[in-house]
Amino acid sequence: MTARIVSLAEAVAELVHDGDTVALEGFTHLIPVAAGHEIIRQRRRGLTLVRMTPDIVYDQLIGAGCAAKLIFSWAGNPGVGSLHRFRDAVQHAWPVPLEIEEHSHAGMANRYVAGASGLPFAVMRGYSGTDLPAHTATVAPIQCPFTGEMLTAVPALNPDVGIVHAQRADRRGNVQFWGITGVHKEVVLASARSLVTVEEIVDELTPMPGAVVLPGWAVTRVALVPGGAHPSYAMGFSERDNDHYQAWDAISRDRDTFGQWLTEVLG
Amino acid sequence: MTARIVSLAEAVAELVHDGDTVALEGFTHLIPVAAGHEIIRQRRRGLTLVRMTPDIVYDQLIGAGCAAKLIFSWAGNPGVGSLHRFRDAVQHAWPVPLEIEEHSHAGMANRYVAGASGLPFAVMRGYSGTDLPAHTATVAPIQCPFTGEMLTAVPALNPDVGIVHAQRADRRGNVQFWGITGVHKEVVLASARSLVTVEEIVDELTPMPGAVVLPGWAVTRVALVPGGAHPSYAMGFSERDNDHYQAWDAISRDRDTFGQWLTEVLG
Amino acid sequence: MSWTADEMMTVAAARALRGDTRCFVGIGLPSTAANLARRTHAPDLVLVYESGTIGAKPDRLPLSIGDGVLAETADAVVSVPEMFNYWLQPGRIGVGFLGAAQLDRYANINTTVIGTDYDDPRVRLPGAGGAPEIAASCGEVIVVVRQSTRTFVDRVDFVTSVGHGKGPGDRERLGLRGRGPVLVITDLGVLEPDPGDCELTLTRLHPGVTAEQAVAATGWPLRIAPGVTTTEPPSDDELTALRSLTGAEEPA
Amino acid sequence: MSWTADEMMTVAAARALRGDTRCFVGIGLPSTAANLARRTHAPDLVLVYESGTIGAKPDRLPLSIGDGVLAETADAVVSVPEMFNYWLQPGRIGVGFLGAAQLDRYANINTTVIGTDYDDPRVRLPGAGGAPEIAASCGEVIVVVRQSTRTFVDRVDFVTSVGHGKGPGDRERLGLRGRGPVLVITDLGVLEPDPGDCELTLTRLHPGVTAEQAVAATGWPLRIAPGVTTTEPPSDDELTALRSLTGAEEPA
Repeated sequence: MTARIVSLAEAVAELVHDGDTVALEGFTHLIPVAAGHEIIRQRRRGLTLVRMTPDIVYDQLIGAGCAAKLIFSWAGNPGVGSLHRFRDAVQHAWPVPLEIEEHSHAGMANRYVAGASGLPFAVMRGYSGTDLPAHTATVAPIQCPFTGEMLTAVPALNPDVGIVHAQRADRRGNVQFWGITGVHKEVVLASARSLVTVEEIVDELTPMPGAVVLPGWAVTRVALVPGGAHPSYAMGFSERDNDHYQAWDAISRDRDTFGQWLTEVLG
Repeated sequence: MTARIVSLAEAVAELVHDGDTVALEGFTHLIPVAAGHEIIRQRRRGLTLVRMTPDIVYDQLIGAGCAAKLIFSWAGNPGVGSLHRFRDAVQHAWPVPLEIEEHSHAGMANRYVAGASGLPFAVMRGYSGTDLPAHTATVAPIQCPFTGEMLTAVPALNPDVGIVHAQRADRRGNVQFWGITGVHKEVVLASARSLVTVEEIVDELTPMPGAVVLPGWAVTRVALVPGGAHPSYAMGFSERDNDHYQAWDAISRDRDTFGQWLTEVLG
Repeated sequence: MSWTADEMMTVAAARALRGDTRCFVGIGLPSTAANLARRTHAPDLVLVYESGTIGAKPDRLPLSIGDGVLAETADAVVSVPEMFNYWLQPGRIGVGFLGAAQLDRYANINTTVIGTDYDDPRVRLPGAGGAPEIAASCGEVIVVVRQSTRTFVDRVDFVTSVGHGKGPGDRERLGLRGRGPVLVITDLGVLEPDPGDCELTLTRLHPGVTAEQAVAATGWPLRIAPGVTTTEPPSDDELTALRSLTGAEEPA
Repeated sequence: MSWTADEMMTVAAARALRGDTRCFVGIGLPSTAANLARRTHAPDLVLVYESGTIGAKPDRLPLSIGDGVLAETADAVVSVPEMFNYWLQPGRIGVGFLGAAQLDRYANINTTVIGTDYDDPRVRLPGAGGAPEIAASCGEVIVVVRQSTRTFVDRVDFVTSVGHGKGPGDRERLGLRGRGPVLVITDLGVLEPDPGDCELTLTRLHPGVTAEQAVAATGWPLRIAPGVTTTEPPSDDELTALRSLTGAEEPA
């Protein structure tokens, strides 16, 4: 059972392949940033990146040229401003062209729910009257068979790999996380393979208020990566590094300063 | 705000009217049995009763003649056997005829989810090849607009009144429950009006592992009813009274012994 | 040690659970068998109850699927909608255990009504519960049921849960993604669907039971597999573990 | 005490939140305004953030909608799918606060792209986030945005979130169940949809601002309500509370 627990480098090498659809999730909290950097270091290419809120970890992956496509609902540096590498890719195809598939948060959340539920689509109220459906093939009208009412369908998201950060795992690979849990459970269950990076590995998971537990058999690999969410945070272990988010604005604004950052990450 | 907290008799008098659709939920755990007895005492008639697992509390309501219709997925005395008052109503229309609308657990759960979500229906994999759809108007085929795959739709359940038992509430009517949470959240959110009976009312809710909190503004009325789930149980407060479930078999088997039980409840 | 036919049935069912399978457990015999397996040869067996408890490790047999001991000992407790939508429906559960009031030669199951008029039934049974979707979505299904002509019928009065429908290819046509019933374990022996036409065939007899007895307890002309074998009798260890679970004494 | 135009805007937005309303709060100005309201006249205001925190009571302004202080102080923390499906979609949230990169006379909002070619945008903005469904499903919507001809445009380049569509009846036709934008609060004044034809009309000017300034900052011929009033200036209490939240000093 403990074969489930490997190093981050091994996990990324094993699970993430060129051309894969990869979702790194975490709604502000518990973002698997270290796993994103490892994907950059292993120089993956042609990825379809999926994420509700592509924040700076996706700005980095996009700037590093790992992504061919982005499926998302809000691409910004939360509380700071724009994602400059994302904008440069969309507006100027730098360093490579970036195809986009754009949804609302409600749409993305429901796409993950459908994926986790083994359904091909989800039904919601949304998109009606907006210009999104005209630019997104993955939105369709659907009629209620009982009332005749028209609603909106969105197709399931089933990434090849889903990656999240969590507070801890036990030695059997059972994973526990608490605080803002976002779409953590859904992305792990919707993905063909999954990786959870954790702050600590313990003998036994102590029950915690608000905690979600994913049984080890529902997770492909666990890697011990203390601080692996930085500059995002892990409630109970760290605080969100808001200064770092603000500093990213200057680093990412310019291709050269970003290039220096990238050189350092690639080591 | 504290006007939300009333006596059980007041709550039932205010919320439950003849002819209403009423759901008393609790998946084995936290069943609002005392509220059911209060409905019997207040002699409500013509109710459409909704419940995934009509166990002895619904056997009692049906035997007392409160129900005109039952919407359900499994009507038995869990771990014991049949519900004799339910069978007598279906097989012999005693004491009054009982219309039934029958689903599977997955169907009922999804109907509550749709109701809680403000959607007219839910999509699932289910019922395919069974004889249920031929006898239930509330099952329909639906096609995925993206893959063409055929799935099953079930309409939302939105009871007039949803009633559950919970461990505790605070003085503002915020409700907290833990252990097996069943469809508690869904039935409260799906219903036009809701009542939660609780073991205790406290100044402040202490966070608990596995606990769900429903904000007071999402609950219509709270009533303090210690032991209000008996012979079901409230984790942390009581154990399931398995002997009582077994004793019910003999009481309910015969119309006369049931009549004696009913006389005692009516007082 | 001597043993009863029900004990043999439970032990045979427990043995059918292997390794670290996830098993969707109903109450009664399936729960006894699954807990016995966990106590004997399959300590890593993951018990999943429809009440929302995943990985429950009860130290005594629960009377209901929602007893407190299940939630207290579970790895995770989820809501009932989540159990059906996130865990059962996508096929995450390897084995589903089902009982039956009636069962036909294709292992279709009735737990709804006895009598052919649904609106005026001879006997009203509890109904579907989780069974239709367990039968549809688990990797495979094991049916545990006492064998008699009342139960093993030529045609079920109501299809509550689909076994193999009317034969080969029916499950695929209906969009059912699990393999369906692979074993029917009774107090007399074990039946398995024929690999060719899916008809239930007697492949094993419990010790002391004859093929004639099994045929006599079946409401259709029961096929006997050419190489029908005899079930290994319950070991002393199995019986001891079973009786410590159920609190039963050795039969007189 | 003196104050800035942004402070006036925030105070005006805070005042628009009444009693024990539930308010769906985005980050930035809406969060500042909602927290200010909770500290002043509306202590029972329930703050709901799309990160899943219901009833958050932050003691400092969060930088993001997912800061730890929101989860630590919330009455309940739910998953993001639950937030959108169980809480926002059914209309349980009274007021939604939205910003805008572009806004038209019917309060339709663009936060997606500047430039009319979506595939080759002049400026790529963050996109929709929770806004389309907030605009659709909250009981009513308040837009808070600085007023300029760059933002207040004759026609938005992209409809990210529907205000009043192309005029009366459009929301009903589209199946949007909330009432839509009822107030647009800017650094210059307040606009409200005309009860007849839904066109945004200037109904209030902040102290020291002229109608001409508001007209000049609007990219369509701005209607002025006949009885246009002047906003009550921020009180010392309001400014003190606001600055203790933002850490700002009194402007020089």
